[in-house]
Amino acid sequence: MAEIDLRTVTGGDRPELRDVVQKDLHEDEILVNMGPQHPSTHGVLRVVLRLSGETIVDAYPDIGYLHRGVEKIAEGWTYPQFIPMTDRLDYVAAISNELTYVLGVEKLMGLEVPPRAAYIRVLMAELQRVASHLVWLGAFGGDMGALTVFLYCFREREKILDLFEMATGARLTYSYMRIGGVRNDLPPGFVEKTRDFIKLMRERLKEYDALFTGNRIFEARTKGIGPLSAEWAIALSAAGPTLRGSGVAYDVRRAEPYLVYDKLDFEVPVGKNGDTYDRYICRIKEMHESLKIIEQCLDALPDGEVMAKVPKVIKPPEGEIYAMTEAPRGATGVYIVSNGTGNPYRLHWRAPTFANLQLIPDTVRGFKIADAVMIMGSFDVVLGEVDR
Amino acid sequence: MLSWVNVAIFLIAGVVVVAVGLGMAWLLRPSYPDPKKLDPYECGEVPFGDAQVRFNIRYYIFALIFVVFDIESVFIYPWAVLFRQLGVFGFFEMLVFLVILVVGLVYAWKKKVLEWV
Amino acid sequence: MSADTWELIKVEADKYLETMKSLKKDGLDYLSDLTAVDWKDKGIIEVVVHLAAVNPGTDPRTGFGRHVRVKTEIERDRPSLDSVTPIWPGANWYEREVWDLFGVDFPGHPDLRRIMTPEGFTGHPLRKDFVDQRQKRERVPHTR
Amino acid sequence: MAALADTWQALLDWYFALPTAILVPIAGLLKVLAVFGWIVINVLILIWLERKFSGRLQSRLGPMRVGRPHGWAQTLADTIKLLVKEDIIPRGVDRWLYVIAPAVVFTPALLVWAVVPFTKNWIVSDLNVALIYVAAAGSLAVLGIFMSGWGSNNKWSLLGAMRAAAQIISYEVPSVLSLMGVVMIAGSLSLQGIVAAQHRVWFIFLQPLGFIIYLISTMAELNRTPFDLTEAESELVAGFNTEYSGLRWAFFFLGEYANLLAASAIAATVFLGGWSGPFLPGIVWFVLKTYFFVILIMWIKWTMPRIRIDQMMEVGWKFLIPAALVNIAITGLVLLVV
Amino acid sequence: MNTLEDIYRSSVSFAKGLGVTFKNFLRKPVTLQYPDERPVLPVGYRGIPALLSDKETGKARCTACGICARTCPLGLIKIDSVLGPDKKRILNDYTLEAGRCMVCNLCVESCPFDSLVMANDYELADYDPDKLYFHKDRLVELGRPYEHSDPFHVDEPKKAAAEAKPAGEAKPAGEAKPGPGGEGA
Repeated sequence: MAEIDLRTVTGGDRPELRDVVQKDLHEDEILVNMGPQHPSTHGVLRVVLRLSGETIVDAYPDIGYLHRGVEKIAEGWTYPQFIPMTDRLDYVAAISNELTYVLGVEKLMGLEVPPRAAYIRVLMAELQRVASHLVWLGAFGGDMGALTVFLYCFREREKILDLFEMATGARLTYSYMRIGGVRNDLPPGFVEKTRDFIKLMRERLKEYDALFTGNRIFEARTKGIGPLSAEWAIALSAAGPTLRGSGVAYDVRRAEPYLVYDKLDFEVPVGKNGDTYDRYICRIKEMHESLKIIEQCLDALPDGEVMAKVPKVIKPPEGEIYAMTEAPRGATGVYIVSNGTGNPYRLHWRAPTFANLQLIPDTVRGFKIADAVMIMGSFDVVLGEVDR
Repeated sequence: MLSWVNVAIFLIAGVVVVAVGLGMAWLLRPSYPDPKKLDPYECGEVPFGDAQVRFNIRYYIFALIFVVFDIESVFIYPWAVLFRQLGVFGFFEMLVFLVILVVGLVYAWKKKVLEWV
Repeated sequence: MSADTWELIKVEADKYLETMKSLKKDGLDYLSDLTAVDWKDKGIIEVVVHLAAVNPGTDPRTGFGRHVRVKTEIERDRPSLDSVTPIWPGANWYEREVWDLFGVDFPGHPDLRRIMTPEGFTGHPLRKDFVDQRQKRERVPHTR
Repeated sequence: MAALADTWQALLDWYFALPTAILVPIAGLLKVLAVFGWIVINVLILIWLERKFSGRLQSRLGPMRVGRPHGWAQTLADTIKLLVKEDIIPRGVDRWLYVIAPAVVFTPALLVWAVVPFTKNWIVSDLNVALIYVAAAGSLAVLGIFMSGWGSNNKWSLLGAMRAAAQIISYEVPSVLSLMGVVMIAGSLSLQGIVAAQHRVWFIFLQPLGFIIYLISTMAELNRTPFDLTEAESELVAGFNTEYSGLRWAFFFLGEYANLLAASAIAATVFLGGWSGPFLPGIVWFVLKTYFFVILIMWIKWTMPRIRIDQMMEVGWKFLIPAALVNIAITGLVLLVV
Repeated sequence: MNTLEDIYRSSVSFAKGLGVTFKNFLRKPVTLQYPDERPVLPVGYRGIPALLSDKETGKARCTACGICARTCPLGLIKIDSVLGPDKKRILNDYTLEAGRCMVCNLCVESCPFDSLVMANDYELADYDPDKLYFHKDRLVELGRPYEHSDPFHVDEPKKAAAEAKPAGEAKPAGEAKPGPGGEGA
């Protein structure tokens, strides 16, 4: 097969962002780069804003500043080697990523995890959800200038990280899930400590409520801001609380239960208007639900092994798989194509915030800069998984 | 008049403090010039055009309304000081003045001038 | 673990748009994922779309609708496939990503630009024969 | 010992024998120096206090390392750091505006102190139009902020400056109007006169509505959360002072705290009876009341989320100004009836 | 009267918020003054991979099989060995590029001879990047306080005893003697 000139395939004369944003610029409009170095884009997201006064005429998100080529890296690594890499995708919810990936590989291999491992996985994933939502809530408060909430949330998140550290040995990039189970059993004292934490967390959630929910300024800043209709949310592939805030009760834990979620009792909170406030309420309620799930897991935690019998060298049979889980930010998916060797032939990561970022132009149009910050904050963007 | 002398001294002293401070900094600080450092900050990207642009006309309307109300308050101050001497007549006179102003405010309100763009 | 639950539909490139439209009409309103696989040895690029129904539907197990995987094979040398962005607006960035990383052209896409790689980048990194032609940067010597 | 006392007496005699034209400026200068010392020390304390206080509110410790115990020397260390920082004047700035803006922001914060009564006798100059003077001096800072924002050649600064201008002029009106009730009761614009008028009951009790309006609009003029829109770091990066660094930036910062202190002192004087109070000396009362306001404003700052600019304008024009006018009317009616 | 209600509700919510911050003002700060105070690290904390050594001889247990080097996703482990007289490999040097190590634990898990451990040292920064290539001696030194690579290592006799007990009484797994390093670095 002849080498083709890639440049002719690309049609290298596609417009660049700079040309796109400067098209038909009205004379009293200004163009501003918001990001990649901006306090409230939560990473290296760049949004070019077209402003008239302080009102946003249009917004052009630009991503890729954190692109590491993870999907290409995966092709050169063995299946177990990629587990630590998944931690670095959505680094705020590393466990959820690991879970998605190992579920994918297990499905590909037809592997069954022991019940204890399944419960531990759910337990960890839900703890991670609380931790991740706390980061979001804190950052959301920070976007609004309420820096105190930020520190409160991180204070509580530290407790969860302590739990993770106890169980996995690390605080952020856990490398805990293994193909066939989890790396080690829960350490002694973990269950009690988790129960204490749940009690504490429920109290603290009330405090956050007092600071935000019902606060006149908070309501004025969030209610009716960045509304997203259910139809539009579905059409634009929104995910997670952003989708559910618009009233679509789509949760992978319900729609396609994995692990033991079908045995657990929890609710899928949904919003009504799809505005920033609804997305906030959804996440707050999700934290409550997660605490409920964690309690159930602790109660039902069976004895037994935490690792299934797996071959020394993992070589899934030829085939393909698309596994989804409900990560804190929404439905995370991994598409793995195996050609029977020890390395994935192709691995694609479906990141929930990648889809959510597409919503930015449609939701911020017509609002003020301050609103745009809140709206982007309410999508809970983590650029690590967007750019991959 | 003499009491204003102190105020003048204050003003001069304030300027001197700033000047001395900046002068000291000028003597003490290092200088490692680099053209990259002189870029205006626009979140790490190359800025789009110049920042000194035309703004929306509606910003200026705030200033106009402000002038109206600030002058109003200058009128009210002497009245307030002498309120007790002026009595009922003074009170109602000022009330009429305020009502006229409020009518202006309501007009601006209804015309949506008081909305930020 | 349960096996793959996604229903597989293979379509020809020229029937792709038509099939997608009818699938959307069937209630598969949520485009979960759109990506591609480069089969260099076979000389094709396979575009893989995962569709789901988010509204409660007919699946007896979960009460949700069906999940469908649509696969289309296109030529590797002149990869081009109709865009589904007019059907699912959410496909916009996914198609841009496939364009950027595989070089698949999507006629009908409103704004097909590179998304991950920087401005002025040439080549499509996720192709199996991609070679990074950029200059290797020297490791900056350590200074204190 | 006696000789020393004699010398002192002689010095005083000589001093008071000087002609008035020389005497007044010298006395003024001494007073000014004393007040300057007070401001500088207090601003240093305030910056440290805010960091410690906000730290405790947030379950943190705040500065602990520089100067033990409790990092008392942190502000000094920061000052030195800012002093020896490289100065960068970005490309394309309006040089004159850019350079003098910090001075224009900082100086008015000092000017207010010319009329604040520390005790019965301790006042730099008891102007008979003190309240108007305070309002005038307080609103000068907006000029500096606008100069910095426009001069910086930075879009975030420009937006911050536009906000600052609109915000401060919008809240100037209610803050001035809210003091009118006090003036009507006291019948004087002099701060000493207002303190004297409160010897029986503080104006906070006679003018609760006026007090609340004053507090809100003062916080807005001080650019403190929930009204810190001109800086609004999550929206405008750092607003008008985005392009500033080193000592130029420090003057904005110092000006902010000097303003906070001044506004608290004015509030304490006008609404809490200033230096007057039983048992303790006047200066102690004055400091206590001033710091009460300082802490209150900090507490609110570290609790509230930030309001949006259009909501802020709405609150100012559609709520505070009408409320202040109503307050004047009510005060007038009550005074006429009583 | 909507406005009045609004004002009332706002005031109540503001007062509630101020109350929360005040409550937190009274709480003890959670700050850990790091270099003065140190965190208590849990058992199994992952600091850096280190070599376990034999208690008696003090020599590294590593047999230079090279599985860890193959497992490492980033390929940071280099093993330098020679073939000994009895056809056994003798470890000359074992190099870990600590500056890039992401402490994923995969090397420790892969080791078939229980000779790697995650030491919980974390203050390993250096001014010179070249010093971040940890060699055998340093790694052995780091691994000195540890006996097993598995932090929740159950002593064999104890494990047997636990299994001998009736099934109903069996404690949930994880009731193990705290491994080495629990005391903190």
